Amino acid sequence: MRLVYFAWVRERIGVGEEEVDPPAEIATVAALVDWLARRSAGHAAAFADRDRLRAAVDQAFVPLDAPLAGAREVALFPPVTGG
Amino acid sequence: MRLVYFAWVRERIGVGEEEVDPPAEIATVAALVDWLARRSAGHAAAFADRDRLRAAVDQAFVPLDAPLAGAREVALFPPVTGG
Amino acid sequence: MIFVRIASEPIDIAAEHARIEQGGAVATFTGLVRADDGVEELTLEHYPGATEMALTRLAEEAVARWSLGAASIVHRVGAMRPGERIVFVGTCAPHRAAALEACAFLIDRLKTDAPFWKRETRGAEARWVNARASDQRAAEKWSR
Amino acid sequence: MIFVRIASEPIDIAAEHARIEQGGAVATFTGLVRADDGVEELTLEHYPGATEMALTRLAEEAVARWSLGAASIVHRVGAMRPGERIVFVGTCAPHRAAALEACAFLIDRLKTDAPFWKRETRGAEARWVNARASDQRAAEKWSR
Repeated sequence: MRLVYFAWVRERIGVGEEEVDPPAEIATVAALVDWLARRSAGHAAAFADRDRLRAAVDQAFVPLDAPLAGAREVALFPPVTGG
Repeated sequence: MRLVYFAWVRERIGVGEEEVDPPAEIATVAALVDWLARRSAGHAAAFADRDRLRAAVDQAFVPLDAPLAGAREVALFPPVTGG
Repeated sequence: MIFVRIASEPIDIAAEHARIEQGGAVATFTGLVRADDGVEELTLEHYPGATEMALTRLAEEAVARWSLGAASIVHRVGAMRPGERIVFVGTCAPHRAAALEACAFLIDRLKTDAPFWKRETRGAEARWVNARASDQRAAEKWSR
Repeated sequence: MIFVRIASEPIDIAAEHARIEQGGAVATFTGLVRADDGVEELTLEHYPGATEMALTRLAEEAVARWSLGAASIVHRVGAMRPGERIVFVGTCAPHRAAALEACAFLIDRLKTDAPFWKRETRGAEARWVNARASDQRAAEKWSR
């Protein structure tokens, strides 16, 4: 599974993307975030405030409790601020 | 008093402007229009449908029953269609 | 800042837009001569002097009501072809809601408050365009 | 017709406007880097691929909902200076109400639906801009 990070999530983690292979019991975006938070202090800092975390699965915005079901690309980022 | 005409009011009368000297008892735009309608067949045709006639006194839109009181320029025209 | 102009040449969008870019948000409206109803030429007549006064008053009202940084109204007169720009309205404000609302206000009110008259030519036939009740209603919705 | 583009060069208003002039009414919104709050540089990051998809979906929704002749969204990315154009939204419809409403819809929904992030630099300090609750409310008012 490909992970992509943006804005301060990317900065705290220190990379813009990484490949991971989460265990089969990780079934939702939120569970994936819990699992990722244990990878490094940077990941933990990036994911500390879940209220300010947003996600996309295969490039479509989803809520954090969305299922991962077969996702190839998961993006994690702050609330968007374009326009 | 200077009169100015626009669009089909101008076309029916045949001139874009004229100078007139209405009698003192002509006190409103509507009375002026009645008086003007007797000047020619063109004036009568231009002013036949009062519902489709609009006016400005000294370059500001007014209703037809507005007073003439000292007006130097009266404009008569159809409802506007700009934009 | 207020820009009001009666133009007998084509409207230059880039120049008009740049003029009002004071920072924040810019909204514009441009009316085009319709190309889909057989009109070959559109002629705009206006009331010189009164037109500029009416447009200036409208722009001033918009600037005051929405605290605009800039408001611009440019209106073509004379003969135009399908696709040409008849009118440009532009507003600039710190935030987008003010710019967008003021822009809609200006074009809605211009339709009923400024002395312009349109004449359409189709082949040998020319006719003056009738005012529309829907324009009157659109303008009235801005009354406080 | 739908035009969606991520731009790393300045937005050319004349070119973008001409592209959507299909007849009738054109409405545009342009967002500028604010020049009045000490920001020296604004950097826009985005999610390549997902951005184009989100903007295309928004434009398609607007075209369907307001029967537009054209809708365009151009968004800058990378580093910008105060006064530069961040985003251009343009709509074209036979009548003005549709063009104006659809334009407001597009910029309101773009603020919450497209993956862009702004970072402001003031002197040595850089900070990511926080999302605003007012933008969320503005976007939600377009839900049917």
